[in-house]
Amino acid sequence: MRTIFERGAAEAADGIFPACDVPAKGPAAWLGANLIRSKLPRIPNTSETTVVRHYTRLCKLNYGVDDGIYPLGSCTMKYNPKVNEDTAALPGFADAHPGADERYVQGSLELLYELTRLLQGIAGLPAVTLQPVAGAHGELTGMFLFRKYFESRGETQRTRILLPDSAHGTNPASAAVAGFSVTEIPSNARGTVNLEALRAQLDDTVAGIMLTVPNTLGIFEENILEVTRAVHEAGGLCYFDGANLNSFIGRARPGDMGADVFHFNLHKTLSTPHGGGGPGAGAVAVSEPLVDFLPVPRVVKRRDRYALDWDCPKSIGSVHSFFGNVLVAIKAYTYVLQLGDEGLRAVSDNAVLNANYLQERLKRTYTLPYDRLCKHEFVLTSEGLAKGVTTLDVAKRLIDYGIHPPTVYFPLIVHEALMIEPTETESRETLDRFAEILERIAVEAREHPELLHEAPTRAPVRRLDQTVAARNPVFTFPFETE
Amino acid sequence: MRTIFERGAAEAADGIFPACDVPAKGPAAWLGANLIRSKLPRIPNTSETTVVRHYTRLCKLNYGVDDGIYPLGSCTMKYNPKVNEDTAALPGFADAHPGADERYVQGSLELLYELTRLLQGIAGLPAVTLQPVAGAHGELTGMFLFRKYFESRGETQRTRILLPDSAHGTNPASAAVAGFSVTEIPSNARGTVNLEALRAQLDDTVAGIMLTVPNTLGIFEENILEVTRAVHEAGGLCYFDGANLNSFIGRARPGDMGADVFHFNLHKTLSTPHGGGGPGAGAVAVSEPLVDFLPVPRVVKRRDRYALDWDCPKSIGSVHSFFGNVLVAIKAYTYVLQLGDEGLRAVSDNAVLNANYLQERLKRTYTLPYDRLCKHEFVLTSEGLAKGVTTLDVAKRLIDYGIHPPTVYFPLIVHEALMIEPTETESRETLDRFAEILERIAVEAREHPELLHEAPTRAPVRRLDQTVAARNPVFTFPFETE
Amino acid sequence: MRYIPNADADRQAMLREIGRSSIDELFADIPQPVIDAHRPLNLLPRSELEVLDELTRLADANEAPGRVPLLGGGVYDHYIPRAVHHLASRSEFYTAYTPYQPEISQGTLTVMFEFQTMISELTGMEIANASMYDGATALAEAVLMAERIRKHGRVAVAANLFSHNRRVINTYAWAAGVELVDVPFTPAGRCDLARLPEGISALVVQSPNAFGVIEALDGLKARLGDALLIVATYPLALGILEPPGAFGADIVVGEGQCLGLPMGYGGPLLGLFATKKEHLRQLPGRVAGRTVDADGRLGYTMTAQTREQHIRREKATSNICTNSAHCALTATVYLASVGAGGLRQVALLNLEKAHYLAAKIEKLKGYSLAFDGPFFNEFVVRPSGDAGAVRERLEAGGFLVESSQTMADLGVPNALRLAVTERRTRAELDRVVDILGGKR
Amino acid sequence: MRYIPNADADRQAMLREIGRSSIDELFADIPQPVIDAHRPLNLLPRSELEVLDELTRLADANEAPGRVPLLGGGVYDHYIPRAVHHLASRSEFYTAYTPYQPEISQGTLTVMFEFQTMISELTGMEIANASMYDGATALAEAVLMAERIRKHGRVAVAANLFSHNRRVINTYAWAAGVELVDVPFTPAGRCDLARLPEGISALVVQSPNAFGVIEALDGLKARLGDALLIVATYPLALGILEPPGAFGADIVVGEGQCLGLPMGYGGPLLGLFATKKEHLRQLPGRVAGRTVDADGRLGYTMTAQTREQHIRREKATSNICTNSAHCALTATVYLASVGAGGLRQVALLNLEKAHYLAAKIEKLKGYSLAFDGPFFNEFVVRPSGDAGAVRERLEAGGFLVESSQTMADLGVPNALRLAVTERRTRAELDRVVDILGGKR
Ligand SMILES: Cc1ncc(COP(=O)(O)O)c(C=O)c1O
Ligand SMILES: Cc1ncc(COP(=O)(O)O)c(C=O)c1O
Repeated sequence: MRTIFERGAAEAADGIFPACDVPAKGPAAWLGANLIRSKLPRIPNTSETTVVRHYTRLCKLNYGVDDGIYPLGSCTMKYNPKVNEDTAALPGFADAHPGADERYVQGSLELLYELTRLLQGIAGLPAVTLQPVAGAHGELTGMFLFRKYFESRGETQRTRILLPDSAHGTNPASAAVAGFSVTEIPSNARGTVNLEALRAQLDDTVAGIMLTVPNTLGIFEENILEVTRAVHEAGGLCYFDGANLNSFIGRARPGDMGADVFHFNLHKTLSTPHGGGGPGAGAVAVSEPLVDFLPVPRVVKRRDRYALDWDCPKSIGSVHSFFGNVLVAIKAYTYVLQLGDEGLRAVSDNAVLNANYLQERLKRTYTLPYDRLCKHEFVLTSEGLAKGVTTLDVAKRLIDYGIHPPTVYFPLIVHEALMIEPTETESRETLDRFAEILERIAVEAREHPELLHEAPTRAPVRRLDQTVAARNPVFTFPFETE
Repeated sequence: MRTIFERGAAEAADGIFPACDVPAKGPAAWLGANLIRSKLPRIPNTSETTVVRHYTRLCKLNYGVDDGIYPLGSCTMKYNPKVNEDTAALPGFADAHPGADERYVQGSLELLYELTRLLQGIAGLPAVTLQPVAGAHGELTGMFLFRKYFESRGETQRTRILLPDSAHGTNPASAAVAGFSVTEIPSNARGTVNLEALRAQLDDTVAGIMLTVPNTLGIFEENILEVTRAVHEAGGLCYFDGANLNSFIGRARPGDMGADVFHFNLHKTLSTPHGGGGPGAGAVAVSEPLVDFLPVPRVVKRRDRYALDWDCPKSIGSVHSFFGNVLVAIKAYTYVLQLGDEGLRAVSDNAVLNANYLQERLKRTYTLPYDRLCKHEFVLTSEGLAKGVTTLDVAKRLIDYGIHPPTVYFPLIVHEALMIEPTETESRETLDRFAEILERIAVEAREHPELLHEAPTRAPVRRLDQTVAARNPVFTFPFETE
Repeated sequence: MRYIPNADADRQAMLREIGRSSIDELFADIPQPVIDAHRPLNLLPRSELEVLDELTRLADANEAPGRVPLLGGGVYDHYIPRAVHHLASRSEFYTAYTPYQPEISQGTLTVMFEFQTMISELTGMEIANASMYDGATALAEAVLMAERIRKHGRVAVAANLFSHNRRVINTYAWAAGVELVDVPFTPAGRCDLARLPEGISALVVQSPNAFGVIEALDGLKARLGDALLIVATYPLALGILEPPGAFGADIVVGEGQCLGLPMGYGGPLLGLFATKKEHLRQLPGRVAGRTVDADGRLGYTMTAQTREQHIRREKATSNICTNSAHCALTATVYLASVGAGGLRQVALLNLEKAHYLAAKIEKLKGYSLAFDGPFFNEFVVRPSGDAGAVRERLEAGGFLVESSQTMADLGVPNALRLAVTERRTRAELDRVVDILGGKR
Repeated sequence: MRYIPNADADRQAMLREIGRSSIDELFADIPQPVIDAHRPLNLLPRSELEVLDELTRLADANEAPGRVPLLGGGVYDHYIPRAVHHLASRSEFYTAYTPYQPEISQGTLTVMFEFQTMISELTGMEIANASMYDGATALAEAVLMAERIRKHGRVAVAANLFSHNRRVINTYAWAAGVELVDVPFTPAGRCDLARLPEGISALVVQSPNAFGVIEALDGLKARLGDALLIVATYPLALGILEPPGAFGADIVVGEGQCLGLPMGYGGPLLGLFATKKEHLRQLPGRVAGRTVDADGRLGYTMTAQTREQHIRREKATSNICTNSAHCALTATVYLASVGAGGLRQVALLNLEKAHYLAAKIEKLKGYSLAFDGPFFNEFVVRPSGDAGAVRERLEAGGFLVESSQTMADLGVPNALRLAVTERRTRAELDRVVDILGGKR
């Protein structure tokens, strides 16, 4: 893959910015010579033709949701409606400066306020902050809230966070960044929280638990009410990782399950695009006892005007420069307004139907370690498929069929995991085709395993060597001359 | 290539349009049953996911200027600046209705007026109409103007149009549609108009001549002043096909060469995109004697206001529903404003330099029938390259190298023609690579002609059978059931 | 100039390579007097930022888009689903040219084939071409085509066509020496079929016509003898209306702007052209056909090119080359997005809302409808007072209304044509009624 | 719902296939009391047309974009070349996720690699990651990283950071138990290097700082002992300013909004994070590295993942997962579009225009600059009268100016910070001067 540094470094590239219309003195006159850059950054000057062709070519080496099913478990790669992109790009929103006086940004504030209210309704919780900009950022905000809550109660000895062993890696990491230590709770044979093991840990050093509902196996925690009750009774708080909200939105609310903090991934459940890894938005909803600790500022309505409330003395402070990823919030709002109650419920209906339909079919070919009703996703294993064939092989072979592989090797409690989340935006026809290909690959695994080992052969590159990347790290372009 | 008719015909597709907010009576109540459609058109109802994926996939089967050099002779496939797309899409322009009162569309009118003035300056002619929407439409408008002019002078016997044998097919066709007959003038050995042959035809049945300057061999008509003088002296008019303006813009003007009518292809010279075959814009400039005959309405300035002048009693009438392809005109205006005089001249400088550079190199490998200074393009022949190898083979083999072929089999006066127009927006590096590949193909033609005969093998489809298409015409999707 | 990649050093090297000492030398073949006569525009180059600012100023100087249009007459304020714009603006579509090399143009060609199919389905015809410039030139080409087929030298034209349609066919027919004969309209606003002339190559009607009235096509074809029936139509209306093809029309043309194109102050537009298979050889413009590749796989290519000017030169069916390909692509994506169901829905919305407004206006004192024929989404209002003053009042209220001159040109004095699309809300329509009724 | 392709018939067939009789059955594992407690939002579904209208209403309710901003403080009104938007909005880029499968993500990965290179070049550092959420969280992560490396429990922070930067590091440091020690500023507006505390893991400075003043970084690193030097910077200014890396900075962070992102009412933003190779193991966030494929061809992949939470869980260098990938892509395309030459040009325009305005204001009676240190494109004005009233006057004149509270919060009462970018014209700046001078 040729980089931009290998293209027309000496091309004519002027014409974007105007000539200076004020008398210019030059930088040295204003700043003195020693603040001035002695060496230009090695960023090539390229014509617009070259730039456009370069990035047009690069994008075609990618696979996105617009190219086909993207069944990455835990990531909810649903279709991203085009109207979202357009509402967020309206100049009224896109060109608003965060330092503008409230009276000049009433539209943005109204939208943030109304979205907050809708998210409260979806979560069944009394307050929401839009400041966190990703799921993990929401988790971290939640952990800050836990800390502040216990600080306010003088219970600073509560330093432990309990975590099911199926949890996503960001959960323990977020707890740790917020200064907590982590205790793992093993899953039981049904793939859910081992209640005994949980109870055994519950003492007054426990700040709380972080749960993913449904969990990363795609299984609903049937004992959710028992779990949250037990934690609450032990004086702890319950954090719900909302990555999997797509499976019950419009049907059930975390607030009714005992959640104290719940984070939304707007870039999953509410259809905003993933952008190749971001930006997202990780709104956080909280229960009554935590409301006062939410990040500052909060968006409020005062009579007919919308405003920013900076006067939150108990707040944890800020977790973002301004008010979160506002343009992402606009996309989510656009989506929710279109769906309405009916549409929200249709989302979870179809997400769960699609997953169960695929699970039912694929478990005939692949092993399904936890064979039960799933929610929006399910986890297969490639173990036992054929000797010497790994999940990585299966994934790479899918690429040869023009399909994006599922999440692999996660959750950690399933060996050789294939974590499949179709989402509601895939048609039955697409699901059938996907299943058919996975079935064909299972046959190939036995009859022509080399096809899997060698895969991909039809992608822009063959299988990439991770070891070379790690052993001989090259993170920046190696310019030839100084 | 699967069509949309083979995708999810029964998908849920609602949600674009609102429910009816007025009391609805139903169509039969308003219209009576016999005006109502008895059978729905077979246009499938598809989800947005399906539609987006379908057309995203289809577009990737295309090759555009953004993908690489597109050296289609006579078509000036230059890079299309992105800012053009954005100015034309400004809601102020895009959402203006052509029936709005002039006072509500002053911006569009000002732009059309100012573009008209710039085009007059480029052409060196006193008036311009923006009504024609393509080159051939400009030709037709020009032929209408010829007819009206002679009608106004009572010279209705002037029914013949003279045309060099190198002319583009639209020239004779336009003359014919406007009711003229066509007389071909052979080219001389230098590839230009045979002056003797021309003079022999000049009598009072001649309405005029249509010339392409430089001509379709990419050769400037050195005797242009003699040619136009001779025609004028015989009482005829001179039409200039401006498809090749890119080769002299900013350096010379058709008005100074004796043109009476000159058409611009805004979608060539002035960088507006070709859109897969349109829309274009074919502004027409005219000499003083023809001004009064221009299409109605004309855009005029009256004191500080811009207006449409409908009072043109001598006009040929209208050639378009409204005022031409206004949004295309906006793109061209955006381009010209950026270039200025300096940029316009740089366009022809570099277009001609690029063409001569390539010609010089490629004539060592391919035969150059007219070996002389070229302008923006030149014509090679594949004759003599290798036995049994045609220009079509060379073209298809270029596709295997990821490059769009040149224009082939035109102009008709060169056998097995390869008509190459690089344009100024290609870099020397790109030209070198293009030449190198053509050279490699010449070697292959001798050593492995099957590679050419079999080509393309790396395109989305193999070579398509034109005979099957013609013999067994299928122009609409063959639906299976009624 | 960042649109010209070569730097000075490149240019010098290239000149050396071709043995020239300056760029000027490359222009030695242009006669010196021509070079000497050249005058610059006195236009300084401007940066992208400045030009965007200037164009934004001009766009802002258009007040029309801030107002509520009741304008129609061939171009309408329809809603364009956002996905249409996203897909049509994929650069692989818009930076390609005519698919002369089908193997790397299957995107464009497949869409052309889909478009032809959809237009055939919509109009009820057997074949459609890949587009014409606009509805008016499509109509003019239809007249010329009918004349080529029947050669009577005369074509009858309903007097209730949009003025712009009539202007354009006037020009084309004049040059081609075809006589056009007017057919007047009835009090219902419909073409008066009792007054058809004899010895014509074709009859041209428009439905819905310039008054918004839907023509009575039933049985018309049978009354025409050997003359062809040419119908200009409004494709969005065909979401609910019986298509001209069902009534035996020979050529159906139309303005496709309503299928996903912005109004754009009237251009680019999209000319639709559909006919019967028997007339294929006379069809103007491009068509894509299905074929197979060397491996026998289905694919698409331009075909029937023996009609076109590249091969037949002055004998071609038309001189059209560049057409409205990208507009056709947009229309295809629009139709695929809304589907037959959505098209029906939007057509119904237009119908119901227009009739809601018309019924309310009819009940107002001092207003009547000029015609009582069935209409789709536009209709003509005749005030008892001065139409110009009524228009002024509506414009003062933030609406856009056509000048009464438009109707006067068609012989209907002191009348205003109002168009109502799915974008108009009940509140807006009620405001129209209030203004007309003299409230506020 | 057209975002859900399956029709009722499909759903029924699928239910049969899995042996369920209703969708409800699929939710049997959710406890009944939870289901019973559910309440709808009372939100009716709305069509795309209606929602677009509603969002347009909200966007129009924002008056800010119609005004001329003199606002800065980390987010600026810079010009975005139009090609940047076109390329960044290619759906292959924005509808993809994190490149977990590198073989079909070479687009995203090559861009990440280019981004890392460009940020390293700009900041003068050896390595950069693939982005953080925003400049403020990048800075907070820098503090945590320095503390992980040096473990002194204390970090010194210049008192002239943007308030939002300070607010965010306060939160992170509080939770991590890191003590933050203020370093005051001099009358020049610069961090007072004479008053550095001892025993710190790092010193955090921002340059240009909250007053727009460029810090004196020369020789600073040498005075810090084992403490790391963390610099928060303004990447666009580095088009002309000597980069922090040249002064030995250990970690350089910054807000990348200036590199082609809209202001967007403050988000999404782009956190930049660059450091020395020796600190790679402590670097938070993702990085792309170069490697080869099975055929030995160059390619890119995410690497050094042993630092990340997927593998190290609670021992990871950070919890960040989703970052600002698409903003980083936009910045990469921006930088490729303008090139080093264009970046220098735009930085110079900012510098010259800001100094033009500052010099004019300084000459006005009743106004002075609050600081005399060198500045880039923003500066602090101290009126002799009431700053609030001055702001009101500017806003009445169509400008947007920050509240004087912003400066007051930093200990500079009755002062206004003004930012000037390449988008401000001389005419606009002259109008500012006129308004301040009391003309009109
Ligand atoms: C279960 C779960 N939790 C948390 C996260 C982290 O969310 P984000 O990537 O938005 O920070 C993810 C995303 O991958 C996830 O799947
Ligand atoms: C020399 C010449 N004349 C006329 C035309 C016709 O122009 P258009 O396709 O815009 O109608 C062309 C375009 O192909 C051409 O190359």
